[in-house]
Amino acid sequence: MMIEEYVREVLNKGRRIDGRRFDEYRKIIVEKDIIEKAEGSARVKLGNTEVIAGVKLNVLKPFPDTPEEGVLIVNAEFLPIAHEEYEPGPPGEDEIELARVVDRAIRESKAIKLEELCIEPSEKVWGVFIDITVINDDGNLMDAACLAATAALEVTKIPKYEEDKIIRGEYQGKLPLRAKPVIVTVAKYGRRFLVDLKKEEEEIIDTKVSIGVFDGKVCAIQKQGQGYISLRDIETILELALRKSQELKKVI
Amino acid sequence: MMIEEYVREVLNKGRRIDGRRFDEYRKIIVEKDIIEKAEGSARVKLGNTEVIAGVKLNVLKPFPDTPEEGVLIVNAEFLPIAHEEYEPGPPGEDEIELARVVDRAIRESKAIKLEELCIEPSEKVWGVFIDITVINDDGNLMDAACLAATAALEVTKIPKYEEDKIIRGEYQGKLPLRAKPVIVTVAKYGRRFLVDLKKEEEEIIDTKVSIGVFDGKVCAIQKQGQGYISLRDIETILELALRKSQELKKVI
Amino acid sequence: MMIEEYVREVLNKGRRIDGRRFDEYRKIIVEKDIIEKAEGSARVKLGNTEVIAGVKLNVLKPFPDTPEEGVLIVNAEFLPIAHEEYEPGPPGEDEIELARVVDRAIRESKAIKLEELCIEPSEKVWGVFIDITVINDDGNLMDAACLAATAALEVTKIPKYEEDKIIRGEYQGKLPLRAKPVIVTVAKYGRRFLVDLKKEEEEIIDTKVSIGVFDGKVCAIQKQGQGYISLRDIETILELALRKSQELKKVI
Amino acid sequence: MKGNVELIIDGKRLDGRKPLEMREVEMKVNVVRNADGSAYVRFGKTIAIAAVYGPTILLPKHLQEDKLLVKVRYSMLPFSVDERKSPGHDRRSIELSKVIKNALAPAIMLDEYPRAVLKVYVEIIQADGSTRVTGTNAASLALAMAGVPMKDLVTACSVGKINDTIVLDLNGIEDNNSQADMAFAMMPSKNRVTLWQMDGQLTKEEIKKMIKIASDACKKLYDMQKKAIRGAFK
Amino acid sequence: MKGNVELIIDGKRLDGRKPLEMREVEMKVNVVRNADGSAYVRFGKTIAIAAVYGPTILLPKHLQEDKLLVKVRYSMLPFSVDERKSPGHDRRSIELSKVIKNALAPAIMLDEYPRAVLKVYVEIIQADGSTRVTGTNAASLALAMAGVPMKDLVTACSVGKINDTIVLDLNGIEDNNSQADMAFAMMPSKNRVTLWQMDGQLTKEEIKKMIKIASDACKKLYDMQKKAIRGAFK
Amino acid sequence: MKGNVELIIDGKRLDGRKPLEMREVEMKVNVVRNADGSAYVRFGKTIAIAAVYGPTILLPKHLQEDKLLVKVRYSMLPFSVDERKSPGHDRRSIELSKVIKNALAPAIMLDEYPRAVLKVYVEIIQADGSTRVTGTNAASLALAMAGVPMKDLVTACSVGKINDTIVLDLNGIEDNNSQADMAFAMMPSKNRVTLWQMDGQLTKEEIKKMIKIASDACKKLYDMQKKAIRGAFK
Repeated sequence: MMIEEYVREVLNKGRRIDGRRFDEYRKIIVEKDIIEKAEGSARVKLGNTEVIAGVKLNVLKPFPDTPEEGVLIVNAEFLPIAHEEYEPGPPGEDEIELARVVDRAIRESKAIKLEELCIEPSEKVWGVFIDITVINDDGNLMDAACLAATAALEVTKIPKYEEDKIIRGEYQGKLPLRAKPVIVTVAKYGRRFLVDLKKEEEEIIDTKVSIGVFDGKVCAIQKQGQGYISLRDIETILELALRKSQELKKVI
Repeated sequence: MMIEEYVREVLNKGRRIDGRRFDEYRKIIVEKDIIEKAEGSARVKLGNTEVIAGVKLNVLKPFPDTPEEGVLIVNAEFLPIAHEEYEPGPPGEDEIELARVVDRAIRESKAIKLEELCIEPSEKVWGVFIDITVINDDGNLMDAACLAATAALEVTKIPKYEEDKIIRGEYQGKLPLRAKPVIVTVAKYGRRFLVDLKKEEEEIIDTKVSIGVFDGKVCAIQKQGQGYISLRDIETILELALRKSQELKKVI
Repeated sequence: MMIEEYVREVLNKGRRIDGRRFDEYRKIIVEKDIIEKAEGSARVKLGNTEVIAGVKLNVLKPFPDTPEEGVLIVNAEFLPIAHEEYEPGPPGEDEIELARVVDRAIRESKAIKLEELCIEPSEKVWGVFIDITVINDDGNLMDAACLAATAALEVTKIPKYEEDKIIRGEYQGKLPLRAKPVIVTVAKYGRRFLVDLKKEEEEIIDTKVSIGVFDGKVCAIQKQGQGYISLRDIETILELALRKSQELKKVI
Repeated sequence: MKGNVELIIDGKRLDGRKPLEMREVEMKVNVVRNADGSAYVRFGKTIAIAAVYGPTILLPKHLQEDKLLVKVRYSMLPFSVDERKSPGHDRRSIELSKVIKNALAPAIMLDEYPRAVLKVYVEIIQADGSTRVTGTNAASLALAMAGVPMKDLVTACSVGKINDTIVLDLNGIEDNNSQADMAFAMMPSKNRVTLWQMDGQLTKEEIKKMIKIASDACKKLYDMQKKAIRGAFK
Repeated sequence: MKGNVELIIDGKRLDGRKPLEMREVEMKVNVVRNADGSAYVRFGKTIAIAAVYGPTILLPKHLQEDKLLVKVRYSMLPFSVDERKSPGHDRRSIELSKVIKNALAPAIMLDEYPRAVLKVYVEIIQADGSTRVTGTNAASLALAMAGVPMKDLVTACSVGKINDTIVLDLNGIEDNNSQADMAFAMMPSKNRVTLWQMDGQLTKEEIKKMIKIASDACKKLYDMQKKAIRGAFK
Repeated sequence: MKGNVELIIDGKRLDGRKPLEMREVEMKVNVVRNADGSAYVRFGKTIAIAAVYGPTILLPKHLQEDKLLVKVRYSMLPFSVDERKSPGHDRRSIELSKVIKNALAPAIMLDEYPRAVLKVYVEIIQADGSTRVTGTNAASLALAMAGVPMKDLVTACSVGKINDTIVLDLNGIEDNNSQADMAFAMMPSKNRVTLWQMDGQLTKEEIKKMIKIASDACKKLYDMQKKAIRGAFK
């Protein structure tokens, strides 16, 4: 309780507990290609929040309605190491929501040229598995997760495929990409709009909107939390998200 | 407790809480073809008990021992909306028992001409999925469920199947049927036999026998509850079930 | 508590509660071919501990890296009848550990000539399923389980396979075997080493090492329990296990 | 594939509607007798039933919070869709349950029921697009009928972009082939937005335009909701 | 397919039995040392072991009722059948567990153990038809050996119709090809029927005839059960 | 297949090591900010992160014991291996979690925390052989950093037999093609062995030789562990 009151007090005074401006991200560190066994990978640190995304490619049967397109699967796991309240077990609603919103940002921006991932129409296409694992949760997992996923895709290579077999460790080229989507999550506290909440801030702020952005366009929106925004907030939120997305794009 | 005592008192006086005779069903309403997306469907109301059955057809591989026969699958779900004690989750023993007894009544009466549902021997047959969903539980789900299933089968159509694809929404004809099985559940309270228990009656009566009937023959029997019947009750129960089955058949 | 203290007291005096020597097994009874429906089976009693192993053969697709070899699958279930603390449900860590250690003893000793179980390379091989079921647990399940598995394998026959079908109940010959692995579990209490613990002894002794042995060689080791052994105990344990393995081999 | 299917011909959608026309909407309350509150909402062929049980004391005790815990479960019946959906909660249902919970919670006076739980179940009887908003409307009505104290009703609709045209209330085929689709819910009397989801590609200006259309539509639906409630007390 | 296989040739069943002849029956008690009561029952090749643990206090407290809670779990071992059955409780096992519970409960003096739970486990070691009735007989013996106060033993058998002939005690091939099969259990000394299941096609008259055959058979099995119990106390 | 692959050529292993040479080892502590203690250990390409939460009171009460309950969970990240591993605890992970728990428990002063629980999580970030021993080393460091009272650190390594040669610290290809591989852990200052697993074929003499190699290696690793801990307090 004490911490929650302190966070509120600081916010009410127009400041944040770590001294940042309301529209300021924590220090972002992106490291790519950190897992040799993955076809692509990246670690993202947003302050103390740490997320690793790994991309694995596998040969799959395509969906019947898109017989010549690769398949994208995004999965998220909040590892039990990442926070004392995380327990092992099947994915919870927060993990599923995070994975599905990142999935939409990547899918709707057409970030991956899935149409170039066909091996044999109706029979074999590449499946792109993006696994997002949270190593330490100090808030704003959504933005960190999308950064990590996009950064990992940037360095993903397609394995060689010969005589119906994947040759792991040897590659035929890069994964063909079209866009670099990022997600900016804008929170509302009183009449103020914040980005990049720390965990302590998330405990007391229950209204957030995640906006997926690429090339100046919006590709995903997800309002979160048990609060509401006003109709007139919508433009403010969109503008803030579009502005901050420029910054995020640069760090990838 | 108060309600249970009241129900007992009324029964002991030879009456029922809603004024019905012991061998009288509540008002039965059957509506067919209520779900356009299903190949067949029906809603049954037995007083305040409401059940919807939907039939979907799919192309399946047949069982190896019946390579030229369609496949019947019956499933039941007591939706959490239907009663305050129902929780979401995997099917419980009551749901499974209900589904399996209705399955037997349909299967053993050979209600569906499964032998006419072969598309390609050993490779492709029609699978008939009957899903029974309980919308409101005010007792006697077994009889309501079988009525709904049989009524839904009555209006079930087989989709067109062309070039290895099901064309949903277009049909090649009706599902071929042979019989209209119904289930009559007879309960025993003291020396009396009752049909169509309300939920409050089910709370205090723990001996029931469900009898599946078609064309004057018996096709399924399931004694339920932690009570017993006497050997000499068997004839009485069978006669009551056979008699009431005539009524039920008429409403389908 | 009382029982635990008593067991300790007796052990501290250099004796065991049933009067056995520290390196003495209880009476072992092995009965083979007790389940006609199984391709091989055996019941093992180690005193009051009772285990039944059944072997079923099925035709499977081989693993891609061993396209001409049969497949071994070992599974263990502590039936809820076997002890008041066993509950039905998915296998727990003890069941999984037991199955995996027995699996290793059989696999690493190359007890089954898996290379002779190929029907059609890359397509069809025999899968050997060994199911170990504990009927009564009075301690030392590991040794009893391996005895039962090895004994069941000894009498396992391969079903006839004609026109892509297994003909159950008719056989083409015996399962080709190479070795008869056994497991000897050595426990440490104070400075003493014991074999074949009774359940009451297991409650107070938390250091055990299971040693898989065949033809005088070691094929599996698994230290168990929350205790430790000293470096210098290793030779003693190995020697005791090798010595007792001779006895066990004889009873199969 | 999205965007390649012709969905608007001569200014009319495939089901004959104009771009900003809703499907026929039907609303009924008290459709599940056992529930504390319930409602049926139909948007064209999309049918949702919602039922509310509670608030009741939350057990075991150590899970109690100092405000009402709202549990929402959205699911689709097996026969509600073209290809039979096997029962059980999939990832999509889990996400939508959360989204609907977050759409309803801002309208509920949570502080009035400490240590209690409220169960809201949304069953999609038939699915032809816009199921989450149809279900949200039904759930909001069910809450009101259950007498749960609320700041306002929650009213929801969908809006999307098909064949470069902005349309209201997407049906199934439009949803599957849209360039963008947006789910939206608000407390209409206060202009408070409680559900906002989008996938597709849109500019900021397009979004603003769609929000205007959606909020106008919600106000009409709001009147229908109020009428359905009043009808129950006539 | 049912009814097409020749199962009776020259008045004899495939295993040489006459229509109303039971297979060899074997009954043993106290076969599981750890259990409070246990029994082994064999009908031909069908083998069941049952074990009882309890009654013990039911925890946590809020689940307690004012009478004994009986839990029954029927399952088949993986190697008990021709095609290996993977472990775990399938729908058939869940139904049969309930049916056996309802067969045993009427004989148990449930009121004597408020707030308690009794666990009854039935394991089918080998399955060749009539497993639920074999298991019920074993469970009844196990209850008696555990000292659970009972009004009577519960005795069970199967009866069926194959090749238009009524037969007692179906084996596996008869079960799979029967025109009808009925599982039946009773408290023999009181003519109380506690398990009654049927699937197939039968007239009322056939059912009456089968019930007579089953109840007569149960009385013979009842004597064997009592003998098995007495043997344990010799 | 085991033993057929040429893994040692001209006295050198495929990655250039001599038989008794370890891969490059890296150890870091406090790598997970939220945890009470954490560590990162890398053996060549095998990377493990361990984190410890607790001890905290175990709830609900009836599960409490008179000493500390240690829970260990070992798992491999989906992208840590060549073929993506789908998330969830498989049989191998369940066994290894138990084995690692039994490796750590003897070093922990369990009696000091009655009624409490300690959670130890081991995540394999990348797997190239010897993951369980790499994870054990990380877990032991994490315990120390969490301030859990211990009798000694636990130090682990693997030793195996490939191409008839005994080697230290198996990598992935060696593990998959070994004639025998052994996992080993000890409390180095007391010569107490807490983890000992082997599969393959070995004589007693070979085992003794391997134990000597493993325990010597553990003593070197022990120094590295202590250095990593000291580094954190500099």
